[in-house]
Amino acid sequence: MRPLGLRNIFRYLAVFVVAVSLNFMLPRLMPGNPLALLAGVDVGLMTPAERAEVIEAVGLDAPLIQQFIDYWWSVLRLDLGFSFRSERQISEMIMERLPWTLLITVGSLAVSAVVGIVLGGFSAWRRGKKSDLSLLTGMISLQSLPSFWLGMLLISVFSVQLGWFPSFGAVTPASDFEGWGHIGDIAKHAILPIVTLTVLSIPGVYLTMRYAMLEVLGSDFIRTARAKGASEARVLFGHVARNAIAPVVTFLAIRFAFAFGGSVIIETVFSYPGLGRLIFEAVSGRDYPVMQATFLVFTVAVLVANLVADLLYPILDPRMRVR
Amino acid sequence: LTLVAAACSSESDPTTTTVTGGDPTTTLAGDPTTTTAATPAEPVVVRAAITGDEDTINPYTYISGFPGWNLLMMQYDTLMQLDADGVPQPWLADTISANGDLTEYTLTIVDNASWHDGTPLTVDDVKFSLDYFIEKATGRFSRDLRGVVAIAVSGDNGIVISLAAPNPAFDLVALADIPIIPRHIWEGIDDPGERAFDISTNVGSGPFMMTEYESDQFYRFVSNPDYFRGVPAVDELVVIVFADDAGALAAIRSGEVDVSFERVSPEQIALLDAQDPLDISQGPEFTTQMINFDASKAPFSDVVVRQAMSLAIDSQDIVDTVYLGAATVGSPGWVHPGKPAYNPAVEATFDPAAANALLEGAGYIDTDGDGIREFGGEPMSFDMITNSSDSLRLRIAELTAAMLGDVGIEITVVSVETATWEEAVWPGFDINNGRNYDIAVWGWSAPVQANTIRIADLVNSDPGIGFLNLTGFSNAEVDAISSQLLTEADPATSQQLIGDLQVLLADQVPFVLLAYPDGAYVYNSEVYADWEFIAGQGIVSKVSLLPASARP
Amino acid sequence: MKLLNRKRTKKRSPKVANRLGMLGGGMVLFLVVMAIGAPWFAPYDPTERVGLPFQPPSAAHLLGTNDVGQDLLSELIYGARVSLTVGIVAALVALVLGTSVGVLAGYYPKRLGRFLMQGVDVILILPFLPLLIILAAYLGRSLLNTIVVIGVLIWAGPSRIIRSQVLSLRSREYVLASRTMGAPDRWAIMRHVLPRTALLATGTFVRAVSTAILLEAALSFLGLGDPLQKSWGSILFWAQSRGAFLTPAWKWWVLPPGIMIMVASLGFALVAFAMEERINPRL
Amino acid sequence: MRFDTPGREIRAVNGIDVNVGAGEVFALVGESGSGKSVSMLSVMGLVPTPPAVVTGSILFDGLELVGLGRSKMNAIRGGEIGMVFQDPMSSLNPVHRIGRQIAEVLHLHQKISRRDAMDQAGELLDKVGIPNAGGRLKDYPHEFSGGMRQRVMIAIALACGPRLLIADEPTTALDVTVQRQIVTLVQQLQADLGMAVIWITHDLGVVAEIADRVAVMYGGRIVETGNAADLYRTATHPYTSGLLHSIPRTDTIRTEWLPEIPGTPVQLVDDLLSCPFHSRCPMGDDSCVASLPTLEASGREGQFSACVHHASILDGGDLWPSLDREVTAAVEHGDELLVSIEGLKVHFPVERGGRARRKAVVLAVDGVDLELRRGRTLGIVGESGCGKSTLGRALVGLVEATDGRVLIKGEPLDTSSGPHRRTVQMIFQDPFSSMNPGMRVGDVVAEPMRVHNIGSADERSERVAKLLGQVGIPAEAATRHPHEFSGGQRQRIAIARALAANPEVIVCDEPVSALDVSVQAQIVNLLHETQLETGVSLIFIAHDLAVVRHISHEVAVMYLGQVVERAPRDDIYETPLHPYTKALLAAVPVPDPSSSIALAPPLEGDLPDPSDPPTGCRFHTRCPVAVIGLCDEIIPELRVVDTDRWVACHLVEASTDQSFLAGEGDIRGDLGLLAEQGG
Ligand SMILES: Nc1ncnc2c1ncn2[C@@H]1O[C@H](COP(=O)(O)OP(=O)(O)OP(=O)(O)O)[C@@H](O)[C@H]1O
Ligand SMILES: Nc1ncnc2c1ncn2[C@@H]1O[C@H](COP(=O)(O)OP(=O)(O)OP(=O)(O)O)[C@@H](O)[C@H]1O
Ligand SMILES: [Mg+2]
Ligand SMILES: [Mg+2]
Repeated sequence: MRPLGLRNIFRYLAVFVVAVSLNFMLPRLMPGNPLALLAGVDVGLMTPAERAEVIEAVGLDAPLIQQFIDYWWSVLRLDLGFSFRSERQISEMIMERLPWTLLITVGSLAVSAVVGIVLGGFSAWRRGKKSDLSLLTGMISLQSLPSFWLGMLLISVFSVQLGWFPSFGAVTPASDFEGWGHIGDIAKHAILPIVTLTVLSIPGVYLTMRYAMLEVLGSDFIRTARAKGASEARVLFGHVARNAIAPVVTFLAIRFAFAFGGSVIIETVFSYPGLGRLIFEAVSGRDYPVMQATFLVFTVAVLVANLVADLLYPILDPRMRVR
Repeated sequence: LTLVAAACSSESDPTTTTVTGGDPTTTLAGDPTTTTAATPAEPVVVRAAITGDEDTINPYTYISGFPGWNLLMMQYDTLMQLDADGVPQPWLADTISANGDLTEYTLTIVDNASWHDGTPLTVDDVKFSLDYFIEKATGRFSRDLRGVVAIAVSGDNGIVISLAAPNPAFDLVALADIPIIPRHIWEGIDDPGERAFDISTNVGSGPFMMTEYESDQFYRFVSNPDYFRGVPAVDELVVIVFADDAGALAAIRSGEVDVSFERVSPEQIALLDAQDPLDISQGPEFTTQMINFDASKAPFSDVVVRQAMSLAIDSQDIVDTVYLGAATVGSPGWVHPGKPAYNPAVEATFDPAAANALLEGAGYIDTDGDGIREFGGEPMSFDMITNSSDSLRLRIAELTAAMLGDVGIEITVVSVETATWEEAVWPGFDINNGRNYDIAVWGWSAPVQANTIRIADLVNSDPGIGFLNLTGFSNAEVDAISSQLLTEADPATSQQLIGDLQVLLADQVPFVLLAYPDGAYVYNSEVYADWEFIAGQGIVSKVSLLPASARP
Repeated sequence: MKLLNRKRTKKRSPKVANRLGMLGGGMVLFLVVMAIGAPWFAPYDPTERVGLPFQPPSAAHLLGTNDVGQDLLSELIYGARVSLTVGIVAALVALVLGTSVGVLAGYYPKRLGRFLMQGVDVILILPFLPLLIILAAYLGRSLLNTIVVIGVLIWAGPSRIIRSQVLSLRSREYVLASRTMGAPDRWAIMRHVLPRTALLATGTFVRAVSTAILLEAALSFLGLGDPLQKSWGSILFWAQSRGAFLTPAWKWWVLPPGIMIMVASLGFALVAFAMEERINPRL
Repeated sequence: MRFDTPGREIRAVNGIDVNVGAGEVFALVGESGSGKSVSMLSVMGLVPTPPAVVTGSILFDGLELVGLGRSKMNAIRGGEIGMVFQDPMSSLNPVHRIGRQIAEVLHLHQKISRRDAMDQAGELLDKVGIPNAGGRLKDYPHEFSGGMRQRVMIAIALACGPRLLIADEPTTALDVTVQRQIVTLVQQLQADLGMAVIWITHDLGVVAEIADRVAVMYGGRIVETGNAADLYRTATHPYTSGLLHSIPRTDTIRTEWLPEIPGTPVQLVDDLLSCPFHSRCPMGDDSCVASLPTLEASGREGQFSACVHHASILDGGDLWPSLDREVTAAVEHGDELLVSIEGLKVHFPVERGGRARRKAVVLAVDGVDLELRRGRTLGIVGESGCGKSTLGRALVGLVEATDGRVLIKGEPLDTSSGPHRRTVQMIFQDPFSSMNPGMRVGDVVAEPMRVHNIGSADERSERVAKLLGQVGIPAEAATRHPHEFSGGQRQRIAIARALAANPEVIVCDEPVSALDVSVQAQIVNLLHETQLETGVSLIFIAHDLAVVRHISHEVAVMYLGQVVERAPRDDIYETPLHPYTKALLAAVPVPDPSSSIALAPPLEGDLPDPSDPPTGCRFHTRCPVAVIGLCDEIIPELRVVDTDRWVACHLVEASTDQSFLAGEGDIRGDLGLLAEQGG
């Protein structure tokens, strides 16, 4: 599909530049005054001098172009600045949040990759049969589930009604779990968000796998494999699956990007302390620096996912290799 | 419409429904041995929910007035402490006296208080704290001390604070608000604006010490066994940060937390109360919900229009429908009916027929028959701007829009980001910047109302005095009375002035006050039940966590 | 000199896809009827307070009432209007943008096409939901803004699909033939390329409707839509903000709008699926 | 066998009986869709059931293959029967190494260690003539050319020493030069290993070279079978006879008109009750319709024909006479120079590789000078990728010239829309994609007139009707859609469209190579007739030298973007000068088993990479007579060697009496001799 050439590197650079610039412009174009976040709820009781001081302290008084240059400079230095709201180092906040988002996105991706590939393969193998069709219909239906609604239902049923899983957070707050207990605790908290994300990811993987398999199944070299006397299983696993995996991997990268972005909704529903919640809070609180930094992290994560797919592609498909 | 929700029953007792344990008069402060020996049982651990992180809780880094300040005060003490009725009582200062014209306050400091690190708390710390806040501005605390001209230590534990002008509310605004900080820790810190403070600098004198903090996750407070008012009734307080109310609510229902420091929204009150072992503590608070309009421009500059709007809006309906009864109907004179300064002669009236008559009489007539009145050729169609993140406000907007529509004023509800909404109503948080709205749903937090004489802030047309006059309201008579009120030292005169002003405001309608929502808090009574509802403040205070004997 | 060994491609009628498409079409039809006939089907005016707040289902209110006493069933029925409008109009925006860009980029693959696709790539790679949220927050809450934001963000995918078809159409011999006749590009695009992409474009359009409906619901739910518009997403927003999903009310307040969203999105998705199968049978 | 596809049933194969003896080379011939592939695929159990329904019996060495169990069938496939498919580009698994793909079949059928399997794979590769076989085991298919991939496929098919090899059009996708290599290879291997071979093809020339016995299929049935030599000499089925007469050849005397088989091939959807060929058959009468003819012994021993009239067909020459069309030549072809191409270059920048992104340039056309006079036909031949199509496209302005120019009647080609656009029209290869499937035939034909705003709507439809009549399509077809027509009919419509703008030159890019053999002649004749009638000049691009010979007045041979030889038709076919032309001609199989005398060995190797052509003479890497030090260093000029003859070769002197430029038979011999020195 696309060997990693200079063109792609340009593409990544272009995306990066656009994202960073967008990142800078968007929050500033938004109406609203960030002052409230700097001084807390009592901003109305501050004198104008106090306000000016605060604005100056965070550099909001500089000309826009200066702010833009400063912004680029700090991005390049990986200095994401301080949050208006909590006055903390943003990189620190992000590093705190990132693992949680990664946990649920990667976790759900892993599960959905396995389940999706297996089901997709099964469906392609049984193409046109009843089991294929019901799976296919089921998957298209799953795709139409609103994610937040699914999350709400899961909380209603499994947390509130049944009390099996906690309904919020990533760990039991202030608990003293050690070792396995701690891991178990994390797992218990991650299960519902992961289930939600997984349910939403599976259909895509499934459909991609199924289509890729069908495409491969119809190709000439499969007939060659059969003509060699290869058994059905060998044809499926040795030839079809191996060829179908490249598009699936690409899809997984895209899906990762999507799930990562989708964490905004899931983490809001589950009060999960990840990046998605951070950006949502930052957007509603007009916390410019956090918003910018988080969006940037999202972009970089998506870029990395795509890059990984680009790098994996030639490994999976030798036609893409550089001679 | 007569909608009365189940929770209305609690209205019969407007102050509090919480059982306050023991008899407050029996035990005196300063006897730490009385409660400890008797209970060797399980440590009491209370897990509390808040929404939104408050950062490291010290006087320079906490974030919100509520519950941030309240959490701050778990670790620190004020010179005075509000009692259940919201009246300041002696605390770190055991005597407080003021001179006749209320410009000089003399205090003596208790001698048994000490810092968490064991250092005794002295009058020097008090003076240091006040000086420090004046010098190193924090916003809230330095503002509290705005009128202070001199602070002098007198004797071993006496301190005299002199004010430039009379300030009848100094005890409430400053003495019960400012945390006393340890001199030996803070004197070395030049720039508190730097984020130099972490848990290690959080040395206070309060009943709790913060021992652990995970950003956006939780705070852990452990009790201070050497607390000068007695050993706290709760051994450990874990404050858990939630993304939103719904998460907090889910957690309390599932037993994952024991109390929520967030107000329970009205629809949940009956539901939660019905669930065992959850209980609700409910009482009046001083937050307000109101309709603002730009009274500086037509047609709102016409008092008739404002009066008509006030008559057209059924505040009782809003209390019943939106708050399901868990609110007090707004007084058109601004002052909460639970306050001593309240003038009972002022009452909200709902009379759309009268409103229509007023408008007709003043020439606001629907000439083209589309159901919308015109003024100066323009239809009376306005945007009502509201804050989208507050669903109750959205509903209020929806309801009032319909009510105003019934008297021929067409309202389109526009819901926007909090920041956009603030920017429109209060650009740059400075009324000198003017206003960019027609009508808005607005509300003030409790402190604005806490001190009744500060009504001038809201209605005086001089921006220096009425710096919260967001509606651009101006009336000479109101200006005169409100200015006088600010410096009036005589309580009786002051009371009279406030009473008159309320009548005046009810007639002039600088804004339409809809309701004072009640505070309602849910807690798990099996874990800890002794919550104290402080009028206007709710249950989130250290008082709730102290044994009855140690409470003010 | 490959001999075109063409298996004269028979139009295989994808029976199953057709059946699924019919099912989807049925769902869509149901919703359209519901949207158009809302005033007749709905027992009450959804903006009118017709009962006590927070009522469980009763004979008078089959799905109970919401937090201010509006009839939930009526809200649900009227919700079809907003959801379908947003879905269809946003998809139309995406269709127009996506088709124009796709056709131009496909027909002029060199400089213009490369430039356009570079832009599409950038849009595709930007984190979608965060961007959507930021944009929605920036533009403010109104139905129009919701439509614009969704439309502007979802056209890139379809434009890519359309471009690749145009690329292949462009080198189809009948397009070449018209060029050798001296037909201007406009001619080739309008007569040969656009009509041939119509089916594909319709397919991606229908899929875009499905996506847009889901996105509208998500935005409304997050409070970034107009909460006073009676859309399914905003019903859920109210359910969430008034804690309904933690109470028994989730059965009548949370479940039905979610199901409606799913039905709407699924209906269009099935139709799109059937159309895609028709273009490129894979069953 | 039939296919139960949704919507309708397709009777793909309708009762065929075939016996193939051990060690025999059996050829199955027939047009596209006649059921050749599916009948042989069903031997391997490779037709998907459903939708296919296979009935009857297939015995392999006494073993019934129809309904045989999976594992038993797997043992036969690849082990007892090997198969080679048509498209070598897609028949190998792109993600597995060549070595592994060969070793896989060994593993499947023999207990053998991984290492031995690899060794054996290496040997096999060597055996099928892949240079440096051992080193290439680790390569992937995409690193091989088409011809080499087909060799790999053969290696796979032969790995386990099968007793039967089924080759399904193994050379159709390849160039004639490579086809010759593959045919020779299979012949050799068959001789060495002694297995039976079933060779499926539509090319009667290849059959003549390789087959012992032949079966001809039509409409899913075998219409004639017999020994190759007999069948070619005396066909006893009108269809066979028609095919043999209608294909243009390089070895016989050219006739003005090709005999043609009228009508279009059948597609069967119903049970056959009568002879499927009768509607196209000159002998068709009521007796053909009365019943379905079965195979009956006819003519010589072992020859069977399914024609009720087989007894009366002994000489096809009468059955399919050369047409003698009376055409009133509208325009006298003169000497007016219509098109002249001067130093034309078309280079395509392409991207190769990734990290070290090399900006490569494909030299598709690299310095071509040609001219075309009014009413004449210029044929252009050459291997795939030599730039024929690009040249054609440059003439109509579909690609831009990098250098050089094209003059139309002395004026430089104006690619913007205008008169030149009308002067030069083009006919494309693929009749299926050359018409917008959404348009009606009338609109298709009228398109050039509408583009140029010629005439009113009425005038246009009048002219459409006339044009359709001219190309032999009924006028009422104007309201129908292209998909309702067969390939040959569509090509007629395409010709009508090209004529609509009254062009003076038509560029025909492989106009018949996608058509069934029986239809090719119709189109060739039509083009010829059109030329005579309208005086239009043709540029006829094809890879099939025989077709080019039939229609051209002058032929240019291209190699790697350059013209290596250009001469009047008869000169080039009778006395080719350039070694490449000779090799090309030598590689064309002749549909006559008896003429296959001492064939020259095939041209070695594949076409070099057009973005990195060899130095000096571009052909020197494959040239059997190349002189090292001359040919690989100095670029030969295209120069005049005789009247109207141009050659670009150092070794051709300006006179024609060179010893190795003698008769045709000798050329082959000479090349053979010279090959030993040059190789
Ligand atoms: N999988 C299939 N489904 C439906 N019809 C098929 C299928 N495979 C082949 N056919 C039909 O069966 C008939 C015979 O096909 P077959 O491939 O045997 O022809 P062929 O003689 O090999 O032609 P060609 O020269 O084009 O390869 C054709 O009409 C074809 O359309
Ligand atoms: N648009 C293009 N971009 C890049 N390379 C091209 C392009 N068109 C043709 N080529 C290359 O130019 C060379 C000549 O192609 P062309 O199609 O003219 O060959 P041809 O002789 O017509 O071959 P065939 O018989 O296969 O049609 C080939 O190597 C081909 O890959
Ligand atoms: Mg075939
Ligand atoms: Mg070509």
